[in-house]
Amino acid sequence: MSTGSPSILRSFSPAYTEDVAQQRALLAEIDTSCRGTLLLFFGAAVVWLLIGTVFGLTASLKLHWPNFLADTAWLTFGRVRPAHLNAVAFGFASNAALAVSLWLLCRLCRVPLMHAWVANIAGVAWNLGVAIGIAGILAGDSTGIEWLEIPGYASPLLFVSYALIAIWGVITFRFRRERRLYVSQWYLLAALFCFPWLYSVAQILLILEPVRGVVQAAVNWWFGHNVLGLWFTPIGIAAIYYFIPKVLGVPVYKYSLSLIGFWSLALFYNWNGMHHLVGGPLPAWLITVSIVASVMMTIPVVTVGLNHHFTMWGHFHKLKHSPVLRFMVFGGMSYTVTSLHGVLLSLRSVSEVTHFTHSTVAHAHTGMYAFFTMVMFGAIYYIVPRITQLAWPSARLIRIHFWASALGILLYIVPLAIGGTLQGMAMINPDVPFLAPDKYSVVTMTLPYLKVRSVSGFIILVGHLAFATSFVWIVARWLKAARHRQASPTTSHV
Amino acid sequence: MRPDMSVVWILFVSSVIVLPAVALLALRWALRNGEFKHLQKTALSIFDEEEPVGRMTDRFPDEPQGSQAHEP
Amino acid sequence: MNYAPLVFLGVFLTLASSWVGLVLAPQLQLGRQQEVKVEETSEVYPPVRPGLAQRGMEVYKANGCIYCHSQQVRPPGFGADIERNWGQRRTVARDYLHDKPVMLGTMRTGPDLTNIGVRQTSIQWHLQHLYDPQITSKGSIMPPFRFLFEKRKIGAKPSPDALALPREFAPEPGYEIVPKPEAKALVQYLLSLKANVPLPEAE
Amino acid sequence: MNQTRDHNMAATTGGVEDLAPADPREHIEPTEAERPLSLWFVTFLCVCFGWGGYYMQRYSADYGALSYDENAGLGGAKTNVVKQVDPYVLGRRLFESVCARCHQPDGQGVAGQYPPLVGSEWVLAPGPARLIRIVLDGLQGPITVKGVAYNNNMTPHRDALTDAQIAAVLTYLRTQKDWGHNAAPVTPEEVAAIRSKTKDRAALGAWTAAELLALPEHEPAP
Repeated sequence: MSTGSPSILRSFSPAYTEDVAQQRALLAEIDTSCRGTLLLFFGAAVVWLLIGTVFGLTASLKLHWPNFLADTAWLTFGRVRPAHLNAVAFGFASNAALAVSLWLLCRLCRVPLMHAWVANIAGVAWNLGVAIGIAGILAGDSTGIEWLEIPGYASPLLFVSYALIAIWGVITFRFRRERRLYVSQWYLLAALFCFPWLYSVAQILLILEPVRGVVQAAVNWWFGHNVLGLWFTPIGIAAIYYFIPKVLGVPVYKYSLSLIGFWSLALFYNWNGMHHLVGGPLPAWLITVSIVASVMMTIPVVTVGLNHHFTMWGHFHKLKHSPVLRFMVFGGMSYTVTSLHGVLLSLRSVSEVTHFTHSTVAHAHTGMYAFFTMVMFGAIYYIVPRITQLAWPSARLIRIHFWASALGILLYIVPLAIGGTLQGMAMINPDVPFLAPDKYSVVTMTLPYLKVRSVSGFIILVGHLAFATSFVWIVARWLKAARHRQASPTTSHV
Repeated sequence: MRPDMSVVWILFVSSVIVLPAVALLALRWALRNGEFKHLQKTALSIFDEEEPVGRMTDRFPDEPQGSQAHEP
Repeated sequence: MNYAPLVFLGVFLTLASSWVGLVLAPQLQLGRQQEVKVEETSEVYPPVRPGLAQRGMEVYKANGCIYCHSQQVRPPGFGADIERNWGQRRTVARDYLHDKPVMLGTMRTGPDLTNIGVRQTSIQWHLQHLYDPQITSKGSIMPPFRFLFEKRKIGAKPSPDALALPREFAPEPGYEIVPKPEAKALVQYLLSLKANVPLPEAE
Repeated sequence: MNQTRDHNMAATTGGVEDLAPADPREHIEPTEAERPLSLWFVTFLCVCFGWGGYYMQRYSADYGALSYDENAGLGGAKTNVVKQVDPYVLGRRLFESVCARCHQPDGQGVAGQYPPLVGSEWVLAPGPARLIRIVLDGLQGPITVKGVAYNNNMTPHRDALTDAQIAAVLTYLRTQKDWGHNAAPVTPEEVAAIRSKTKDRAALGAWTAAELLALPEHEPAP
């Protein structure tokens, strides 16, 4: 479809700008140029979503049913939990993030995705790297560093394939025909730029040439929190900034607010890694600077929250009609909730209670699932019909998916946040024994909350199965249509 | 407790002098070059005649095209 | 903003500033911290972990024990770590000089293990607890690590390592439970977890 | 608002053709409406920055590499001091965190493995001399508790617990109300006396029941 796309080498010559411009890029042409790559990424994302959900459910069940699958070494809790984390973070979330950011860049730069075969190879390499990494974790080769458990023999593959995709984003950006930079493009470029720096510094200073002592913890949580804040969050916010105005047909409420939101997020977010170590063996100033940065995060969160909310003002009734809008608004509001919860958790007096408890886990899932994953679902529901030129086969499946995921994650977060806080209060009260089978003790009082979480895990799994069925169904229809087109090329398609 | 001067200098110089200085320079350059003039136009840059302002571009597949409330 | 290099410069600078603040500065402050000599015993603290305990650390890491157990003691007055006898003092950077990786942990679904080598020194207790936590800690949600043990027929005479198990956990007669090398290494690692040497900066 | 153009909805395959028709046209010129920043938002920014600066200066303990207590630089009341608690409560906490791991939280022990403490003649002995020695240097070999024989080894707690802690936990065990114990409490001085008397015991290994029974109940006051 995309004729005359410039070769890679020519893309580096500064003179090369005008002759591509005459060729009017139609939205449809841009979408079809990304189709192959996006279906690869979204397909991989759906597969990792199911695998990650099953791992998560297994880990959750093990927490209140210790003998469940306890006799095989590679299914012990200590391996299933990191496998869950990597399957959903580097499997589902990163695949979806890469696909959505590539598509958004193409759409916003008004230029088709050039040389898609390189992006496809990078996508296959990324998923291969994640698969080998998770197999390594289950086999017991985990590096033992949170968020970086993927062993050393798989992480270079991740880095190289990521770098290829990031280069593709920048080249597509280099040929943009839309001179103006929409706010989503700042966030996407920030994300595509930050991840390689974070991942390479973390791999070098923690796995190849480990630094000495607790400095490893500093680097680990500088990376850990920034992979959330400078890789997933910007892409989530970029998606919300694009899809809510696009679906509603209403421009963003106040563009100047988005300026403040972007720069304050860039400034404060990457300083707050050490709030994971409040009370830990690190100098007081390091923890204080992260607590200040965490509290200052209220500025970008309030700014972005208001911007989206007023964009939606007067249009909330349309949530009934648009699935994409539902996921986006749910994700946007969850972003505000998770960030304010995070600000609370980082204060020393609150962290004394909630540190080391399930309240942190509830906060993590509000951020990674209620905000980022729901936004990615919304983006997929918008993008796939446009790249396959087909509508979603069943509205019922979309409704099942939305309500199962939304209610499931609420049933996950609220009980676990409450249970975690109570667990924290019991843990800092030395008169409550840590473990006493028939008395009020820290371990026995958290059990009911852990069981409710497993129930919410099943509900979310139902939602994901509905989503996977929808996705497979629409891809099958597209393949049939494509084969039909090959069989009789005479019927013009555009 | 004598403050540990090496870190104070690094933190102070890097985030209290260099970063704000460059930020202010960039802000001055941006103001000069009219980066802030057509902010609202940029907000509209994502719309065009295929997906114009004022029209919903997403609906449940089982709802006919015209059913949801159009823009006033 | 429509000028791309400006966006890149801004993002580069903010990430560089956090890299300086949260990675470079701690490395300059704590990166070359040295061990300290304990007066009365004239040993060096923190000691280098013996070989078997080092292999035990690999088992601890591979099986993801950090996802339920932390290894840091908070100061008295901030949480109840000292009152719960999880440590005799708060832990400081010097306690972790020889750890590769440092496993501070972020969850306490199980108790903190910084000082387990001082508080629970019985190898047999650890082996029983690892084999099935319900033996020593009824109601615990820690999974049994039976795959670190081996059930085999008793040969000429019961092996000295065989676990002494209460009736309802013991194997059928004629069989015995013997810890694999990984289990022994893991117990040696747990016994090597000590943080009771007084350090000036820990007061 | 500009006038929205109605597209002629060609009969499509239920696809999304109608959403992306083929005939493009020139962009529409946007309006210049630009809403200024509201005042309360600017004040919110100033409040945040002000608080940040204050908190940073207040709790950074002069950016010292070895200053872990955020209140250290201010000479104020040191936060890091363990609150004094009455010995019985301290004893219960120590029992729950140290002794309960083997003797179980209910004090009944594990049949055949760990002897019970409830109603044990060793715990309720008139004088605490034997009990203190067991806790200090551990116990090995056969021992009968409440008529039941046990043969396990108890680990020493000589360097794990201070005199005050041993006195508190033994006082708790000997005066535990729910178990109906009311033997004489134990004082840290008694523990200190026996600790110094049995200084070199650690090298000889744990006590055996026979050795303990040979000892007199009451230690003559040093």
